Amino acid sequence: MPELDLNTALPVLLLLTSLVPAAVIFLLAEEQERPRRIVNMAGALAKVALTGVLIAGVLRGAEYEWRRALLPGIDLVLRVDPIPLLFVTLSSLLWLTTTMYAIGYLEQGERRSRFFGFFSLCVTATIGIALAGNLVTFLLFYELLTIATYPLVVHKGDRKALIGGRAYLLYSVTGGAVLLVGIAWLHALAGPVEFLDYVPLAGLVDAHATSLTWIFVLLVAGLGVKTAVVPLHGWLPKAMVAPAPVSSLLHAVAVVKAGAYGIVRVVYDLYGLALAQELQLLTPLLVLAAVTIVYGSLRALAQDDLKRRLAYSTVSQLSYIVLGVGIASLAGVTGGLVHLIHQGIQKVTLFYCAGNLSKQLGVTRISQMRGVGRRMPLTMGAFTVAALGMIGIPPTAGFVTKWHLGLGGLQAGQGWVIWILLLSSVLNAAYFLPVIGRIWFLRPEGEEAGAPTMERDHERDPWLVLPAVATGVSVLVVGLLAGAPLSPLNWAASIAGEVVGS
Amino acid sequence: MISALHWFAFAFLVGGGVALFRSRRRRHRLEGLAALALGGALLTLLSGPDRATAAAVAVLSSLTLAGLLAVAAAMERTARRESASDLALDRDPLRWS
Amino acid sequence: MNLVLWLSPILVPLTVGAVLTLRPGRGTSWLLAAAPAPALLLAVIGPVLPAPELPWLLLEPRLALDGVGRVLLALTALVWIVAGVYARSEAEQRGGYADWWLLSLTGNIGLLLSDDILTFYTAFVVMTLAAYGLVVHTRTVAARRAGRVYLVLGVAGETLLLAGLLLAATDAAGLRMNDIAAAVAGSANRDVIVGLLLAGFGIKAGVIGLHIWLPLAHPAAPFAASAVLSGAMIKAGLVGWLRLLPIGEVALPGWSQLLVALGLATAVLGVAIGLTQRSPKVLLAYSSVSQMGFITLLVGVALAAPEVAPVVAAAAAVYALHHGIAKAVLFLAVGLLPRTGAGWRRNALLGGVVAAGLALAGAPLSSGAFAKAWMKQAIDLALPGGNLTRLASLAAVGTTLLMVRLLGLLLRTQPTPESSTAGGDRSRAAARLAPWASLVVAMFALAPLAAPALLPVLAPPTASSLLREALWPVVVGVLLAAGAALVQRRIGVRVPEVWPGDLVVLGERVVAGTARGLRAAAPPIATAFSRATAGPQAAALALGRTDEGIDRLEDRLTRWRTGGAMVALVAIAVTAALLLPDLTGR
Amino acid sequence: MVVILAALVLPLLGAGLTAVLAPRWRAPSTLATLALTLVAAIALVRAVLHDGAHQVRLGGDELAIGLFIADGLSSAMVLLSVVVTLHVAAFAVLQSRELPAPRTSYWPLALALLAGLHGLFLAGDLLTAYLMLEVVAVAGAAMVAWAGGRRLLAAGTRYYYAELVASVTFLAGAGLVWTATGTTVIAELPGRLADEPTALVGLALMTVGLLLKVPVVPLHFWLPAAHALAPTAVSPLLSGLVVKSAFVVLLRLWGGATAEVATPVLAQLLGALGAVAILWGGLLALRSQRVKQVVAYSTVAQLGLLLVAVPMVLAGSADAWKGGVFHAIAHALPKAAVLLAVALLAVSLGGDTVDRLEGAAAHRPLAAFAVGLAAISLIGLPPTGGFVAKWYLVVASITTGQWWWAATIVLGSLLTAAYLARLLQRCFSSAGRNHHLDVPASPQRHGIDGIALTLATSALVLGLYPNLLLGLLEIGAPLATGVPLLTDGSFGADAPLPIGWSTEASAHA
Repeated sequence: MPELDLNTALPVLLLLTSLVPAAVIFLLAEEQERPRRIVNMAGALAKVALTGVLIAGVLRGAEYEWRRALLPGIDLVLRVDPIPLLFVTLSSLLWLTTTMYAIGYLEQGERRSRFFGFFSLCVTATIGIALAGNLVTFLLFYELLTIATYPLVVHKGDRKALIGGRAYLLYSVTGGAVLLVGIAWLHALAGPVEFLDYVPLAGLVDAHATSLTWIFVLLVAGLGVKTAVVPLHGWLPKAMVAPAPVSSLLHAVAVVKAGAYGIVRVVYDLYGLALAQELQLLTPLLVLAAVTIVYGSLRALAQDDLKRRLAYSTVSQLSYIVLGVGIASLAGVTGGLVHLIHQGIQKVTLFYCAGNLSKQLGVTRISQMRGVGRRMPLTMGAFTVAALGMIGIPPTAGFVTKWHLGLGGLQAGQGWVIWILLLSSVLNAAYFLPVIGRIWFLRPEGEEAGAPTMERDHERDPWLVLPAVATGVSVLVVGLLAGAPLSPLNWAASIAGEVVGS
Repeated sequence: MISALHWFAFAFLVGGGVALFRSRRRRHRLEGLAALALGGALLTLLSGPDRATAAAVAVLSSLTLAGLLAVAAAMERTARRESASDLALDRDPLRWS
Repeated sequence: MNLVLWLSPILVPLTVGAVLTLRPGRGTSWLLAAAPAPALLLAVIGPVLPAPELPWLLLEPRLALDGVGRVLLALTALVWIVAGVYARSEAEQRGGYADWWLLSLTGNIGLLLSDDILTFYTAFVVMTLAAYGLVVHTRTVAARRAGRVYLVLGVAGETLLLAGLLLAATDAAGLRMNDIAAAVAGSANRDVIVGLLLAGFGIKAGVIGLHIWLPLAHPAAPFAASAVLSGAMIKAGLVGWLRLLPIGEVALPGWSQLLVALGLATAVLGVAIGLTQRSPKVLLAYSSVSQMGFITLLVGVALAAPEVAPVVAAAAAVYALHHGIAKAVLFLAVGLLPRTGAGWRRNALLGGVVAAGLALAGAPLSSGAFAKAWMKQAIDLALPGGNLTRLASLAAVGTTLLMVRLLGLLLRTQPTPESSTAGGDRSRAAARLAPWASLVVAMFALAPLAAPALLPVLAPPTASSLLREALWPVVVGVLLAAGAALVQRRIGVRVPEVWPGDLVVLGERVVAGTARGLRAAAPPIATAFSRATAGPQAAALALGRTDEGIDRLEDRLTRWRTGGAMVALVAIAVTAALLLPDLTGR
Repeated sequence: MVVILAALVLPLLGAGLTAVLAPRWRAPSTLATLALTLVAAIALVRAVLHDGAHQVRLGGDELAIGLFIADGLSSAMVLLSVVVTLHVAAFAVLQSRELPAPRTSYWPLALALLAGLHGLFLAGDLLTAYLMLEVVAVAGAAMVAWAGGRRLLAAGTRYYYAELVASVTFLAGAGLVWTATGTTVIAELPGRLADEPTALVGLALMTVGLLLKVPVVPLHFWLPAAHALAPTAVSPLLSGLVVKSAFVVLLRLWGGATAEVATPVLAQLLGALGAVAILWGGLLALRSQRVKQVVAYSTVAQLGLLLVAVPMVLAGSADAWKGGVFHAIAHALPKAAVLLAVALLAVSLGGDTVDRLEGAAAHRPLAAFAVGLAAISLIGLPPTGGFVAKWYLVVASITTGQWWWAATIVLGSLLTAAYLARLLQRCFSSAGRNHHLDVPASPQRHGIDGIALTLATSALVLGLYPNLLLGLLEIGAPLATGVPLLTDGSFGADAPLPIGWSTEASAHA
């Protein structure tokens, strides 16, 4: 084994900060609540710390890569490129808040050792996906993610959870299989290909243009399942039966992000923007994203169950990232990349609040949300900020994305994109504003006008309220301080510069 | 190369197979099995091996044939001893109602 | 120091908002009125210190204040301060009200100060959305309906605006206002952008057709909120037009004619529908619509003659100033009247109403006269034809009629008996009149004195324009009103009341229809769509659950006899596969 | 050379000894034999790794019987079968606490079966292969038939007769080939088969015999009953190992030089039969109500996947050969694990129907976890061995231009996921019928579950470190290095095989 200097050790260490807790937690008995909580939090904090070290290192120009032979000719590679770093930072931060939230949420739940074991495995897979240096490693962790999230989706074990779980498993396995065929075909054609090394593919373009296109179609279809692109989104609303921490994990941090991130990596780091344009792959991607955006919003309009509405809104919002990928201009790429983070923090906030609502007040349907603003002001405040972010109201993070995607679309000559964006934000307004109106401006049933405001007893547990408020505030701060040097926007802009430049 | 004997052995083979699959009675099945095995052995012997190999094959095949038939007979007899009727092989035992 | 000067107008209201949410109640609600003070201070001293650079915030916001900006900032600050005093009762009644009030204030001030489109757009949207909280404060059914209409149009306006800004920003060098205006002038899809900006700000300014939310929102909102809404907020439309439309850069004859026509139509129709109203607040709402018609007209004129644009813009600003204050006075008076008992306080209020009415009608020596004089001056400079000014003064006659009708309606309201206003309340009632009175004084003083100081480009109005030209529309209006009153008493014809918001009713029906259609259509589309893309899971299930066919087939397949037949079949198939090519010659 | 003999003789001797011993001593003597055989198998693998493929002729030069070749494929399969049999035997010893102890005849028959398997993997000529096929047939059928009950007897008899028909067809084919080509050594066949109709007929008959033993779908009538009804300690051997032996011989037959005789029609026919097996097996697994029946049909489907590799091997793809063999190995471990774990779950949940599995994870987490882990490998999700096999098969299907096999494999893994999800879903469910069983406060930790778990994790280890096995399979693989398939005909006793098999030992990296 090569001596473990920091440059090779760090990526593996990053993985271990969630793999080790997973193993330990599996062995912990159910009633050992305190040790489990410590292990969980230690893992999460260690990961955030390591990410910090990673960022500092990358800024200093250090290279981090770990490589091990998997199959003859194919290596298991973990490498920290610019885009992976962006995604790792998002995952580690959101995992910290989601772990806190899960601990609070599953206070007296049963089978928690099993839950947190798979929970940590799930994040290991996400970090693996982020750092994967080539497609085979990516696929390995992509499928590990499916395996790790299935028990989380069916955690409750009731009938609905199982049906949701089965739908999720079948969609994901098919997606994985299609992705496998795509990767195998690429391997058969171009031999082992690593991200960010465009030479092998560029060489093939004249002889194998059609097969490269079909490989792209297979890759995007495989990844599209997890990105919940329209024809393949069926599982997402069904997977809403999972408990709130899982839905937030599923929707904002890990699963859907893996899909969208995969597409970003395939287009930018595997094919390269120039090749993708040459093969005219981007316009169909744009159309696909546009259709998903509008369809997701339309279906969200008709849902009364809060989490199903959020699920459909995720379907729509994720395609903003795909839209950004489809737009080949600087602003478009920036918009797509930065939305990877913005959608994460916004959607995770919404799910924390939805979880708090269902746990503290037993409210799961929008029709029941009359006047909850007074009873849970902090949580509902965060919910409102995040919802405004989804609509893209300045000064939230969502607006920054909408602005850049619109600008990018126009710069790339795809003018019709801004009408899709605007139609989507109107639709978002149509299904989020009434909810906000219901929260703040309607009186709860049974409370006649002018009664003294209900006492705020419903927000005692800091483990639940703190994550929601933290991410809610971050939506506002990221939007307001978008100009700051280390803000997600500038980070994405610098990456976009390289991508569009190459 | 392919002499009349070959065809004769082949006929034995096919006949034995048909008997084994078609008949309901234990005796017919065993006879079919014997014919089948005999046909196979004959075909091997007819392949004109040198004398030493021929002898070895003859000894070995007669031994195996005897062994196989004995086991088959034992199985059929156990079934008969248990319920005085031949084994009904037709329906898949998994689907016996 | 410049940070304090420039940022305090925005940050102070926000901090007050925070304070009021943490400790609401009587003790702190006076802060509501104090919040706009820094803005007023900045308007008065002007941009003495350079605007601060804030690279970290949002996307490098820039702040600036030109002459027009200062006038409108002064107007906004003044109106918000006075209205703030009267908003204390609502703030104490419901916790959230103060937050919405202060957020709208921040937005209003922010959009006046901002010099780049992103900050402007942020402030514009924050103001629009926060104002919803004011409109639906009373939580009655009417208020919620008004709120819904207001929000739908607000979101629509904001979306159109964003589209326009995006289209302009792509060709613009930077995000500053003048870069954008220059870009719009030169851009390929100029007409689309101008159309979007006109519509986007038109909703806020209440151009006819897009005005339907105004007559609904004003009666629903508490009177202090209506004062602010009419006095300050709808002026945002003017600011947007002046800053973003290529007024100084290029002449757009087509758009100019359209805007002038729309302006006039709004002015006339506003008055016409206003006359039929029975509730004073709805009448005032329609009066605002009609007055904003004049401002739209001025912007149209500015589009026609770029070289004279600064003068026309200044005239529009002064007109906005005059209308803002007068309308605030009227709304507050209408609000205070039912609360004050008989006696000198009631007469003072009625006196103020008469004064404001005269000002709006443009009576000589009033702020209205000055504003209309400068307006006529600007119109003559831009479009010498002269008939436009005559039409404008005709509309002034309409306004006088409207004011007389208002006075009639107010006289009929019975004073509330003394007893109902409890002792303690009476002392506070007295305190209430003072700020209103100061606003009346400002109405007289501000337009004639402050405007020329802040906007040197305006030439002092000629004496005749102040006296003779200003007098005849008032006299004619009064005579007409008297005649109409006589006729109405003799014949007793009752003019039918046009439901407030006129077009809104059919608008609502259309929107409700589409919403119902969409919701009804959604499930079948969804089921059809999901059935078509049932995806592997359903297929697997369907396969799994076809009827017993599969089991029967398997049952037959695993029979002993079929087994034998299958062996033979496969034997033949494999042999044939192997030998066939041989037989037919490889 | 000694090592090959050891691998063959030890289990045979053990079987004989155990048969003679009193019932009490049979289990320990079996375990001892298995331990010794394991050592021999490891030595065999090291020998092959060290100095490449080598062979031994029991019957000297003139006899056409008794040629045993130890190359990568055979040594790997030998090691696999010893490992699996050892685990199953250990399970059989421990099972008496919860399940009825296996019959006393089980132990010698298991060792005999192992001996037959070793002989079959190592067989270099057709007649030896036939003999070994018979030994496996007799041992396997006996274990099923005499396990008790008329239903099992019928299943055993059908299994026995089917195996006999297959073996005799194979023998007839061998005879014909022998007549036409004058040799029975598989390695010498290439080059002599061209334009020899009798040889081709012989080859066809042998193939049919093997297809019946694999089995392929229309000929699978004997498998479900035999595997589903067989006792707990027997079915893993049948589903894991016996079915693979026929496939290995098929690969030996068609994988090597005879490929040039194979017609495209035959290749596609075999592939099509495999594809039908995948679909049909998957479908029936979806519909079966009893868990062991689901697993039996799952075997049928997974074997279909093996057959899908044949047309690609015939098209000369080394990846297909590696993928096929890897799948054979990577399927045996999890399949055995599932069968053992399911038996344990059936005991603690009181019934072996699929619905009975409700809430299995709560009652017996280790066994449920083993089922889960094994399912992952059977579906072929990374990081398990199943994935590596699927990877090679898909790459092969693309490089050989027969992309439709890739589609079949994708469909196959989807169907596998579907019917295994049925089981997993119930394991994780908390509702369901089993509430009458009080969920133990802290579920008891059964030692015996560990056996199933180690088998399942070994599939995972195979996925993480596949290079070891792939390196081993390279040695002696006919298509490994794409060496031209022609042979130079000369070979001597003990001489390292110069024939088309890879000549130099690819030193293990």
